[in-house]
Amino acid sequence: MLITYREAIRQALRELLKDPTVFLMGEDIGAYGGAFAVTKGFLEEYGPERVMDTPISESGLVSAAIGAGMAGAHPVVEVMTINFTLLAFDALVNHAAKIHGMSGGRVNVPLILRTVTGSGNQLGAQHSQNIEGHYAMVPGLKVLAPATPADAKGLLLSALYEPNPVFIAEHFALYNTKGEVDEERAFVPINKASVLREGTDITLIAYSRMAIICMKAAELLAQDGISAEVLDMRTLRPLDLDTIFTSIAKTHYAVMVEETGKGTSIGGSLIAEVQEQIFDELKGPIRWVAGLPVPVPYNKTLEREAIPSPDSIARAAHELLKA
Amino acid sequence: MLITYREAIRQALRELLKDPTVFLMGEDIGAYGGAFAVTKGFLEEYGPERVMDTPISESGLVSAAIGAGMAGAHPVVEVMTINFTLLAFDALVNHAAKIHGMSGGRVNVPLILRTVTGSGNQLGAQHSQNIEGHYAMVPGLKVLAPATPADAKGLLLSALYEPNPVFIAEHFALYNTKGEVDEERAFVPINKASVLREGTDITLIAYSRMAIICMKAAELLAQDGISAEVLDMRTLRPLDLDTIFTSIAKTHYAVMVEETGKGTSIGGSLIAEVQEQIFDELKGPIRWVAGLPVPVPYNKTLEREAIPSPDSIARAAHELLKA
Amino acid sequence: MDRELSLRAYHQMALIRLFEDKAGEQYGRGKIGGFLHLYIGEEACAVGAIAALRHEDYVITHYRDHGHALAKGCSARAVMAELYGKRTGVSKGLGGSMHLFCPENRLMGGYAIVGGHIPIGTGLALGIHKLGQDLVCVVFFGDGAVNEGEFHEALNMASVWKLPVVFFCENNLYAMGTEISRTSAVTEVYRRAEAYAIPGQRVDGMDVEAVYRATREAVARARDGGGPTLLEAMTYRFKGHSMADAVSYRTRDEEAEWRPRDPIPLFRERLLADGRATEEELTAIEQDVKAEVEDAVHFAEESPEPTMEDVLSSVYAPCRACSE
Amino acid sequence: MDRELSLRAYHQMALIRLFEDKAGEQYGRGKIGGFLHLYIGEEACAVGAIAALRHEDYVITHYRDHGHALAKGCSARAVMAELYGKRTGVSKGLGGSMHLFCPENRLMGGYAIVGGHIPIGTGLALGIHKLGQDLVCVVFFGDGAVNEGEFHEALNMASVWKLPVVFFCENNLYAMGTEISRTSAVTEVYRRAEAYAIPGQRVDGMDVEAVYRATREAVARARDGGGPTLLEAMTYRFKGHSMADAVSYRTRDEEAEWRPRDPIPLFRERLLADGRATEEELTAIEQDVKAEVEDAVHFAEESPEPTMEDVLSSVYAPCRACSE
Ligand SMILES: Cc1ncc(C[n+]2csc(CCOP(=O)(O)OP(=O)(O)O)c2C)c(N)n1
Ligand SMILES: Cc1ncc(C[n+]2csc(CCOP(=O)(O)OP(=O)(O)O)c2C)c(N)n1
Ligand SMILES: [Mg+2]
Ligand SMILES: [Mg+2]
Repeated sequence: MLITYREAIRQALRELLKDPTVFLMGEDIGAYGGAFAVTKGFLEEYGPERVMDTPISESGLVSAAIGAGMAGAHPVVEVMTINFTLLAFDALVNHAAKIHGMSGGRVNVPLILRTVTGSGNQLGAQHSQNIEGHYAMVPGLKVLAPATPADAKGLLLSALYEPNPVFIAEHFALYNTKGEVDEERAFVPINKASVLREGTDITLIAYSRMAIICMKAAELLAQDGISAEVLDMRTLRPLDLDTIFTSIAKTHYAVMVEETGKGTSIGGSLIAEVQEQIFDELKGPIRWVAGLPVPVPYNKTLEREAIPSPDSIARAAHELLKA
Repeated sequence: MLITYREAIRQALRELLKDPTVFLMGEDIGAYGGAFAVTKGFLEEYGPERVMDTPISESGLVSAAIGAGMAGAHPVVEVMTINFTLLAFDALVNHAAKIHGMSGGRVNVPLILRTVTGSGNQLGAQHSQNIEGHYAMVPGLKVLAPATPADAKGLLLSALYEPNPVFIAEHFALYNTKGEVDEERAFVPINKASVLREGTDITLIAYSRMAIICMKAAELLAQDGISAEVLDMRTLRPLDLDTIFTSIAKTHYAVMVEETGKGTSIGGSLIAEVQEQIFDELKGPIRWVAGLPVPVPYNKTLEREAIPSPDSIARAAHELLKA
Repeated sequence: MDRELSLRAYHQMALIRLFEDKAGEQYGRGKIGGFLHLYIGEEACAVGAIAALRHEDYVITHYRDHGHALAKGCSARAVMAELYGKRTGVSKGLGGSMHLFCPENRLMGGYAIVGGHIPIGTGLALGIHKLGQDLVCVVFFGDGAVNEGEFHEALNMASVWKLPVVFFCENNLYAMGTEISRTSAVTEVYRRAEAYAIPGQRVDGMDVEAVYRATREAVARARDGGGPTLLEAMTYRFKGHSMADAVSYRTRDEEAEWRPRDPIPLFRERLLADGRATEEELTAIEQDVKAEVEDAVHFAEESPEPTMEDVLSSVYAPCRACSE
Repeated sequence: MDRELSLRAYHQMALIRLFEDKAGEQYGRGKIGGFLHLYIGEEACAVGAIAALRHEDYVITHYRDHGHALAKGCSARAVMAELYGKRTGVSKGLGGSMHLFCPENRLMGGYAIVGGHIPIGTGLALGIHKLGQDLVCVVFFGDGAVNEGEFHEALNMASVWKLPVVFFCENNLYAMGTEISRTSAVTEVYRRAEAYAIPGQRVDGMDVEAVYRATREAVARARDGGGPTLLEAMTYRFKGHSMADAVSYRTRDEEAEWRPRDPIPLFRERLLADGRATEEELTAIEQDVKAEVEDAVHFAEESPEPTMEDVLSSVYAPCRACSE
């Protein structure tokens, strides 16, 4: 079945809602249908008890979901965009992530939080961030960032079976992209990277939209006779380093690609771990291609230039292989 | 003059308060004298207009300081501990850090925020974090983390001349440590790492308390005939990579040491940048010695074991040099 | 309002209305990107409130900020150029529609995090207080922002410290698609003032003079050391939340009820009725405004783009405590 | 309170008092680390409020949580062992004094971020509501927490959704060294309820029966679908904020005024006066409690430490959606 990323998420949410303890909550997910129309029509179909509009109180509503989860319900929260999760940072980092640990493992927080990441829509600095990296730093959280409709559906389905808080960053620029998705329940494990394309000369590592951009870079490289393997991390915490090690043991060269600025997502630690653990496999440094370290500008041209493109990724790969 | 880290900060604050636009604000900095007694006696001396107790409203008080700075005053905020800055995460990341950029450079936010980082006092998971790393990710902020009394004073003095928001993480375990501090105004630039100890065989890179722990590790290594150079990054954003490059060009081996878990501070990106830029200087991987990725446990023994020690650092250095 | 002020207010309301129509049009043509939150229907709020201020007084507002910027004296040129993302824009084309900054007019920004700027407004007032200035700050925000914790913290601090700030809630009954009654336990926003021991007042946000009077009183109290006020102006946005909004969550009947309350014709009629202005004068203003908006569009079209150097150099103000 | 409940309440208050004295003593000996926030003087709050609950009802609280844990039925052994950081502690020695968790007694934790747990309490009530349970949640917090945005958001949501939750403010007049009047625009915390259209009530927090009655009423309303209540119990902590606090910010006179209001002797006298208990019965309780606390210390001393494996394995609950 060829469906959009948005439709894939809608299908997963419908599956989730078969569990009577599941309910959706978030700002404007009901009457408005969701800022990105993911829950359009759900209010009419499931009613206001299963699809709850909330006040604009990010800290409060995420905390309320934490509590509801602790009480045995299964909240699926939509935070309208990832930018607003910063208001719930304490709720997520000091509470959701730590309750299991500081209760000595006695209390679970089965919370699913969906939100929307990304830049590229001329929304200005406060609305154009990829903050999933901040959450990927936090022990106690699981952080997912699907790039394809199949993963968007499969990871969300799996999240229901997670007894831990799961933070899912959907990329707004992917909602209308299409992909093949199994009609049956098609779970995707939440601890495995995926190999989007096999190759032998160099490994391109990314997640979310940049995984798709890396696929385009791989095509460019193929035109130059370079065979690139593309890894989509898809789960940012825990990081599946083994898949990376296996790939680099084959290619010996790697480029890490991120939409956001250096140091603001998983790229740095991923590179640090890889060089520490398989230094001898590396025939050159791991290249790091990332967004510019700036508040994202409104101006269209500059906003586009502030993030990696297939060209800039391919260029980095060429430089690395030539050096 | 041999004084404590606490006294060094008190001296700097007194210097700052000579500027009539400067005022201190924070929870319990007045009548209570500050949770770590840094501002003890200041209320009596400077009065409630210069030393303002605030409600327990971290988001609000940091935002208020942002506004006061925009209006031309110069607030010096104390957030009681770094754990509570998570409530002000939006204020710092979405506002303080971005206002200059998104105003096209037309509005400045000259804010100084002092707070207290660290684990090791059996305060449990919500009070034992080194979150400066989260802030060091954010373009638009400057992030300082002094390890010595001289730097604690000198960096704070310099912060007054910064037209940008400055986040200063003081380590609670250092307040009573002593060091030599120049009686005169002794500014420390806020973009330079410091070489705490020169050496030729291996570079130990750290900041804040771990820089002091690395000095102890260097002593242990010296007993085994290994000459370790110790770098104290002290400014986490911007990172002074040049000082690292110079050191590694000499030693060819490096260990990055952090109190907090991997991926939760500057270590990952620092390593990633170094291996990318001076790969050929490295005779082995950069080792990464960090705290465990866990909510910090209350139990005393386990809490201590969860962070690097002089022994574990020396051991990593030995392994690296032997490999 | 006296004659002069009235004509100025009429000019500003007409300018904002036409500016917004034009901006919507240019958005449709792809000349303007991002989100565009039009202020059509709410003009009396910004214009009435800001008319009660001195030039040096501060204003800080949310993302629906074109009206506040124009009322505070930013040129239509510089605001339009910002929407176009041009270097001549108020924020050099780096901020966009939601982030208009005119420090020379003491407009300290439009902000896109609901509620986040409210305590910053308290902070501007704190700065005024610390510097011993004779100034006031007005903070604009919507009915949806009232449920954010920042609102609560900001009002409490302002009250405890008796700061010169006026909290101005533009209650247009909806936060995106959510009616206030579905998310607020107390829908009369002005009543929230009691929880902070400050005066609260509701005012007709479609009547520019009523807004002016209420704000003038609150501003005078603030300037005299009487502390903050919470004003609630009842208004209505005639358009959707942003250009993307199909407005399916409210009835056409409700919209039709509000239409006759359009603040601009109401004020026009009043000015003619009580002889404060003649038909000719108002028509002349309308012509001027038309020219002003055309000129703004032309200016924006012709202006240069910012450069990546502009972006990189505006992350930080130049360091004065760095070595080398 | 009937006789049985009264004796139980007296037992709990006496237990908490002695437990706290002992904990303070063991802290002085270095047996207990971290922060230790004693509840001495405030016993009537936890005991009176929790007496109004069923076993299955939820309690969530702040870091000053020993009293709530004991009143909710956690054993003195497991609480003392937690303070000792032992594996037999309520949180396996990983939480410590500020983070007591007893899910089997529906004590859903003590939290050390002021205000942060208040909306979590709203959430427990949301969970109750979603699961259609006949339960209630009581959230305890201090007067200082009221100025956090979380308080505001939590009360608004609870009111809008009419959730079965009781917000219980232990107003001991100080937040660390800060008197409430210096940081709160409205110092009568119960009056904040008006801003959320819910009932608010002030009660004598030194009178365990008064607390019981007020809470019982609020709990009944909540259980009947009547929504949340804000209770404010006026109390006083006889000790410092934590063991580190020299209490230099309040007068000895003020302390002396509160001393005669100690809830335990007051309740003791009343029980004797109205014949609900005899001197012998109360002395027996006091002896029992002494033994209970001695036993708890012994248990804690003898218990094993947790291991690093305990720490590592409790970061995440076991994944049921992971491969391999
Ligand atoms: C913290 C935060 N949450 C959510 C949003 C998304 N959002 C943008 S505007 C808006 C509605 C705000 O309504 P209101 O305050 O009434 O202002 P209005 O648009 O009606 O002028 C929402 C939910 C946001 N920008 N920031
Ligand atoms: C978010 C946050 N800010 C500050 C602190 C530090 N702190 C701990 S307790 C406390 C005072 C709280 O007072 P109150 O709520 O009245 O409770 P009490 O201690 O009087 O029982 C403060 C400021 C904290 N733990 N969390
Ligand atoms: Mg509105
Ligand atoms: Mg208190």
